Amino acid sequence: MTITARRWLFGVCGAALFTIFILAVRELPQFGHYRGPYGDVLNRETVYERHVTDVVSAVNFDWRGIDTLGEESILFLSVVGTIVLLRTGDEEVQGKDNEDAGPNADIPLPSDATRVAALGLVGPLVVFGLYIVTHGHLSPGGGFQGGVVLATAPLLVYVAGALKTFKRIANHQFVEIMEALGIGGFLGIGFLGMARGAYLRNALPLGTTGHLFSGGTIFLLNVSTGAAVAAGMLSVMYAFLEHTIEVRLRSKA
Amino acid sequence: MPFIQVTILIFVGMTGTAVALTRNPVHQVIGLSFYGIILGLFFFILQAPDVALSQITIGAVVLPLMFMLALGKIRRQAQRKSSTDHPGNARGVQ
Amino acid sequence: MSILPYVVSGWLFIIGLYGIVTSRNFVHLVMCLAVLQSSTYVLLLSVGYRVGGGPPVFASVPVGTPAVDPLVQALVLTDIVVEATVVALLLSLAIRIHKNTESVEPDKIVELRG
Amino acid sequence: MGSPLAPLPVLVPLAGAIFLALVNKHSARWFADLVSISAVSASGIISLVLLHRTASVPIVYWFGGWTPRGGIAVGINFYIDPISAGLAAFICLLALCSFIFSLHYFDSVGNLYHVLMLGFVAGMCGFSCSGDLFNLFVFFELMSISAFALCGYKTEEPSTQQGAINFAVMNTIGGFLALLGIAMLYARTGALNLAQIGRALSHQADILFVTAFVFVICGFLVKAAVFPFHFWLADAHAVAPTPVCVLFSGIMVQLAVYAVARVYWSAMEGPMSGHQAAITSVLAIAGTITALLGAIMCFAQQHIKRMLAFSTISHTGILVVAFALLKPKALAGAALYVIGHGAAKGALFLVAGILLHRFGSVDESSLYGRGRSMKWTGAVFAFSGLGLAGLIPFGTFAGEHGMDAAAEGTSFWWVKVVFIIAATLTAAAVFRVYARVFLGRGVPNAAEELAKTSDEARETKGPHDHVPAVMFIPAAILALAAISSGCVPGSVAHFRRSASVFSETAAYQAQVLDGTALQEPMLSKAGEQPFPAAIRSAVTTMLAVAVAILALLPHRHRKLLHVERLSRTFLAVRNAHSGKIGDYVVYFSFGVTAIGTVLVFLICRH
Repeated sequence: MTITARRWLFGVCGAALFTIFILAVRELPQFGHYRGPYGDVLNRETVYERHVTDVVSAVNFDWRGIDTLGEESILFLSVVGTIVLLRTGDEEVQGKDNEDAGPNADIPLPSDATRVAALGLVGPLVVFGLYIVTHGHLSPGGGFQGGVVLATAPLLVYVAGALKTFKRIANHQFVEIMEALGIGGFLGIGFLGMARGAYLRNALPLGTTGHLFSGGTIFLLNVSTGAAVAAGMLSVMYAFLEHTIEVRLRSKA
Repeated sequence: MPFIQVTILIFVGMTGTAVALTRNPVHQVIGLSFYGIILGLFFFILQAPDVALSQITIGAVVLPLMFMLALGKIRRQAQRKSSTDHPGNARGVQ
Repeated sequence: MSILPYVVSGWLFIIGLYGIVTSRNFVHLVMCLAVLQSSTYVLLLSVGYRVGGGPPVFASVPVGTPAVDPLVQALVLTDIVVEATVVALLLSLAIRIHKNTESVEPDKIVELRG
Repeated sequence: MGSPLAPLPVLVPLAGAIFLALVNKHSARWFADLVSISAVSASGIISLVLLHRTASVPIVYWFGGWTPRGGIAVGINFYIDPISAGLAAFICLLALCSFIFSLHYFDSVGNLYHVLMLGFVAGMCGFSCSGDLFNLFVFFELMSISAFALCGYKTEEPSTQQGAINFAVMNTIGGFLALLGIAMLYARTGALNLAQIGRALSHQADILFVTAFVFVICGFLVKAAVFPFHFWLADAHAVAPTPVCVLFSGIMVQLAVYAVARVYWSAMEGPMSGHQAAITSVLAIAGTITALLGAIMCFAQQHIKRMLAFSTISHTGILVVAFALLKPKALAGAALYVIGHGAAKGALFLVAGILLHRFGSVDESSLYGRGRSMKWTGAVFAFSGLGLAGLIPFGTFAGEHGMDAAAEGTSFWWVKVVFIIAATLTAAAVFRVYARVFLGRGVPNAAEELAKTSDEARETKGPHDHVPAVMFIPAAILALAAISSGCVPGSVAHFRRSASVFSETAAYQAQVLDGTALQEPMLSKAGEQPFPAAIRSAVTTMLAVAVAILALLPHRHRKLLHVERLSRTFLAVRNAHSGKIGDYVVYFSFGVTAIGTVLVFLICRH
């Protein structure tokens, strides 16, 4: 099919599909009139049952914890998949790429101001990320959001031009182990619950509502998710950057 | 519906359309980042701070970054080809 | 007006599809897929919204205060992570394609047909 | 009613995957093989135990111990009945065979192949057990993600990435379409649990419900490769590593049909009960087109893996027709058919993998006569071809018989003709390949075919002068499984019982939400007449052989090619499989729109 034919055919189908969609959503409850009951039950029960104040975290890590385990596994497998797909073939390792130092050598190094600003932000970003991860059960945020923030901190090192340091951080075995331990921790904490009758059931004291160490397993699951997400995102980024870094390091040398 | 919700919704629709219709991937990445922020704002207005936070970190920072890295990588591959085998044959990125 | 969010969601889906249909660059295609996916966020969060409801966080307000649906928010969180992972995989495929064929144009690559 | 074993078929492979990733750099290859094989074996054994335990009452397992409160499900449940436990066990069997087959495959990338495969198995097991709509979506994405990466595994060939990207884009779009439908159902019912959705839906089907239904089933049918969503499948199967194809073709595609059936019987049955004719006609027609188109395209292929892929499309079309009949009897037949077909197709793919290992090609013409020395391998290939033809006593025979019997007496009696055509053509293609490659019959390569011949990159290292036992044995096991699934005494009755449990909507909802045990379903003891069916299966097989011989005759063969060339419609159909993702998405939107419009019109016009 030519692009024009596609445009026409899609124009007709898309318009019809959109019409059906509009006709259908007219029957939905009007915007702003959520009717429940699922969410309302959870809003009512969560603080009482689980001693945590952020219901969204409770949904993610307790009520519907298996969803999150599935999602963690998706992230984990996609990291593995990205590494598999971007792996360098044999012929590249053997120096065929040395020739391409030419076009890449002219990439300018960041200015001093950028370097100072970027490196100066690393510390606060790590602290901020850790805060978001550990307070996920109390206030908005949690393992995902904090994990992503943590993963961006090493990238600032890259932006600052400290390629070797970045490589040392991102390519470290520590990242891989943290990834596997993060998701493995989630899986393992779930097994703790089996002793009490069901997978992912809370097996720890609930603590006082509003305290940092409260909510039983939710806190631990949150932290392990944070570790898995941070390491996973960093690995993906590194998989995209690896080749470039090698080339730039070589051209600098 | 309050005015601000309507405005930002229409804005969401318009930016989304613009991202999908932009042909140049580099411009598109910038649009996507902007779109991520607008979506984050919309989620914030819908009383979803958790989602807004992750939308802004992932949708407005990580995703555009991944696209930039991929585009850069493709561009370098194209340069390499053109500089080593067939000069002027880089048709990777328009 | 009260179905506007739903309409926007449907529109994002259609326009994302349109972008994919007419795409001439795999990276562009993946970005359109990201737009298409955002339609699900908009729809999910909209159906869980409640006028006058606060965020589903009961740190400073007592339980029983009207709040929006926490469930759709959890679903969207999952959805966002799924998006990031799918994008990462598709981009690595696109990079590979370019490496092997020197092109990122979906219609230029005709290895499989018939 | 809960059983602590219930989540293990998912968790064990997942734990294996994580463990292997953790020790990746430090472990030898044999260790990864050992861990993978024991993980899928353990998961398979647990599934079999579950299958045994569910024989009387299905298992409902609530994660986190959150049982429903006043009819409102607050957590997520696994619902394990004989069909889902059986599917999980079958997934593990296929995965086991494919792990054994790949024992000396892929030396390059550490053990990441094993990690992806184990994750894939975990995703599929979860998909077959879940009782929650959003959780289904999560497991759908889990198996999709690992499948995309596995599909693009052979990174050095351009076609691989194209196949993988088509697969990934189409399935991702399908997944999000389903998610839109899920959001609509959630807005309507305030529930995500299938049983609770089923209860909350009013008994009237309005346009919102029908649209949500269409979105959800179309999303899943993309994975099931139903016309016009089927294009990605042939591309993906042609390029994926052969052991992965066993899982793709043998079970992943069929699982999507299973999910449609599960969602229908547990949640949609109430509102749809007055409109069954509409669903039956729409899906039966889509399935029929899929079955016929797949069969014709299958027969026209030279690339053996692509041929088997189109054959899978055809057989999945048959399964969709069986679902469309909306009868427990057809469902029982379909379940048996999934096992019989999956095992036979797995064996066929493994033989294709052996050919690739020996000769570095899976092209029918270039392999002409080269398989003469491999008598036993050829025998497995032909034997599995008999399974595709549905010869008695293969599992496919009993399955097809059940589906026929369900269609008997309805206005869809003609589907048996579709079944016969599809079985004949797909089996004939296999016999033709057998005769040319393993017997060296027919004409050697025609000149114009040679031009297309290209050698594939081998997937294996080491000597290629013999067939290793680890490659032959799994193929033989699967071929035997294909035949024995149909001859175990009492298996048909067992499948019929399971299918009637599966389709008891009210009992499902009561068991999940109220915890009340299921009543023993009533089985009508209809007198079965297998003899005409047996004769028919023999006739189908002979027809297939005849078509294959016809295709081998020299002048006929050329004439057939000539006919192909003349027939513009066929060429147009063939060219529609263009490998371009833009085209595929247009067909996809056309399909969703068509199914949606017709169903909305048929159901909501009153």
